[in-house]
Amino acid sequence: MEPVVHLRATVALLGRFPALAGIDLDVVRGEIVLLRGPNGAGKTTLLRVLAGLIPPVRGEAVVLGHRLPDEARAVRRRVGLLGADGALFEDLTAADNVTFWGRACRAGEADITAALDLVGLGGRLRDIRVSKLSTGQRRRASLACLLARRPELWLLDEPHAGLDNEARDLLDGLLHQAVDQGATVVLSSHELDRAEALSDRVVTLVAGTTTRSSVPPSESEGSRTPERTGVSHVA
Amino acid sequence: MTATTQPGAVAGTPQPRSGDTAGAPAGTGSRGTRIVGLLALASIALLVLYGLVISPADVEMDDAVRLMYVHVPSATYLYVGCFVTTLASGLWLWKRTAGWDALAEAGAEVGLVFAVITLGTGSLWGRPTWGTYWTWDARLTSTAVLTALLVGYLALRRLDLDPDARSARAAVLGLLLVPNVVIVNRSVEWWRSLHQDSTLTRIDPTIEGDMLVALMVGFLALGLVFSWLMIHRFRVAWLSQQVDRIDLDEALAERRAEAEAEVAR
Amino acid sequence: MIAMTHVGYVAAAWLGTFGLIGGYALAVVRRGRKLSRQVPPGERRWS
Amino acid sequence: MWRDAALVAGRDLRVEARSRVTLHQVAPFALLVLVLFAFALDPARQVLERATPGLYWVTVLFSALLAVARSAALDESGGVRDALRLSALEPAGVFAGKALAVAAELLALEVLLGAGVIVLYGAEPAGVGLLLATCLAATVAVAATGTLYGALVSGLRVRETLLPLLLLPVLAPVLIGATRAFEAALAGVPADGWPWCGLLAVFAILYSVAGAAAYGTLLEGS
Repeated sequence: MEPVVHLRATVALLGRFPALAGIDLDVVRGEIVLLRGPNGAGKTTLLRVLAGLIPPVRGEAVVLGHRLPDEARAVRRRVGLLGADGALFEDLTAADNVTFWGRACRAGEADITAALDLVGLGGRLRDIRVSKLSTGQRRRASLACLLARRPELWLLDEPHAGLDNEARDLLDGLLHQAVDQGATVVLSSHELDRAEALSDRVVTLVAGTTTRSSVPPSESEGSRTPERTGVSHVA
Repeated sequence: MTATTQPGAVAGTPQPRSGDTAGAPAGTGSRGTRIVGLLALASIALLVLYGLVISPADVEMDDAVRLMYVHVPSATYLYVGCFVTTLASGLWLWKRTAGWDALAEAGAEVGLVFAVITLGTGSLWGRPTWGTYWTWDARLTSTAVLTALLVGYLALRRLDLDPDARSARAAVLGLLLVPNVVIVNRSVEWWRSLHQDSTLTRIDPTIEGDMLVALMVGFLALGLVFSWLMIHRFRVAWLSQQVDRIDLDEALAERRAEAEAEVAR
Repeated sequence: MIAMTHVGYVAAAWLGTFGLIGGYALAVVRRGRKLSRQVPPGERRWS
Repeated sequence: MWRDAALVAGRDLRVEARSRVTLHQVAPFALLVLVLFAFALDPARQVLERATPGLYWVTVLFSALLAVARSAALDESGGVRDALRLSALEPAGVFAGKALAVAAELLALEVLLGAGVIVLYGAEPAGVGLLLATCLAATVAVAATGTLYGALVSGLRVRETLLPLLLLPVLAPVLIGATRAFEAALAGVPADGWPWCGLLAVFAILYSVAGAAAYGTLLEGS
């Protein structure tokens, strides 16, 4: 099965700083991969490279069959990025925000209202200004913007941060639903226990490089059986 | 514009290829620049001779006319500098090769030097001739606005840290430089012609004989100086790009070493 | 030549002009030398 | 492209409607500047009257700086820039939308300032056709230039001071053209004013085209 993500010795810069100094990563369709590592290891940068927002300067990078950085525009159409700082406009209501970004991504009106309901913002929260929402509710709004896009590759940067338990279950449910519909997920998180329970595989990032770790890749490559705790590296 | 006898149109090729690249000497000098440098010095000497000694004083404004031999050529090379920057920015946007970005930076900075000279000599010329340092005449005013544009452009270049984002933004600003200059000149020219026609041209002495020769030498001398400065400034810009790239390799090696150390721990 | 009128302005303009050019040329060359020391000889010229 | 422009313009104007920054802050600022000019030039009638066009357009220019800075701040944050690049919006559409929103706000301001100048400086409007055409051309010119230069400085640390430094010299011809056109209109010889209006139109077209073309490149820069 042709991997959704195929990175070999990928290097990417943040300004002049080589945030990614050499990444090897393969992700297969339908997988949920967790990026683990200390702050500043380059998790956020890696997600933005996968989204086609940061051009890799060395090494190989192919996402959803598109070669980066040349076909970045094509990649951007098919991914959804939930960044640490959401793309929400404080003065507008949750509904305004999701509608704007939904239409900006050519989503249908039905998808937009469905997304709002799915994240629990359909009711009275719909018309409250984002500035008055809690962080948890804001992330739901950002999540709704992502849902409306129907992305094939979900890129989530610290999705669990600031969510109450109810919202976390909601997120996990949505992830599994998307994966069943053929989507693939790459997320970074600090809540390791919860995230690991959710993900099929964990890739550790240290100082911008993926580390060589114990579990042989072949075992996890083929079978789709989600391995709950195994820490493995993909060759 | 009088035909300048300046060697090698710098605008066309980013840099006259001179000397071998392997084992190039330290600094930005080379056989080519030494020749241009010597020619420049010789022509400056000739300019001093003609401008200050041989050419007669003007019937109307006496010796103040000698300022023109420096003021008019420097104004011309200011525009050449802006033209180089806009051309290089356009080519960078099209071809995205780093050489054009370096040339755009060189054009703007050398252009700014000539802008300051033009303003300085212009106002010094105004004082004896019309009694004030700053006559709102068309050429001087548009040079002042153009100087502000160049200062803004160079400020943008110095500020932005991320190399490729900086080149993209500087290229867009650089591309707009000449259109801005044309519009500013047109509007200022119109504006001033409402009140009195441009003071500079009206009393431009009908120059001929030694005066004309002095002006021509002025063009030659400042042309050589312009080319010399452009070549050196271009190489400095190129070197700073290389230094950035090398810093990147070192930072990359450090980053990997840091990773190894952490894994080993 | 000696009885030059406005000699103050002419001198100021010419000295100013070539002083500025000389100063700027020096700065460029010095910066060029400093930078080229950090670059291996092979890559010193545009190519 | 125009669909994207309408979407972005709608968003910008809705943000303005909700936050009312222009209404509650930029408009009073503009009127205040008019009053300050009156203090500075002591209301001896003929000084203010003669300088009315110049003072009017200088005030419009300063207010435009605030409106442009506000509009640029909307798309300033990393998250929004990423979302714009991930969306299917055409950069040219985003530029047109933002410029139209700024232009709308500026036109409203110009009407308000027009009233202000008539009341405070006792100017009698004449040659209204020329006045309106000049306002329109100058507003489009300022909005397009402002939106483009706003994108040029976005993400930089000192953008608040860099924007005026970059923008005001470029807008000098707009100030000259608009003021001369207004002078001709008020002096009852609109024929002299139309060439200046033409210059403003050329300026507006140049920067609208340049902005639409360059906005994508500027959005890409991280």
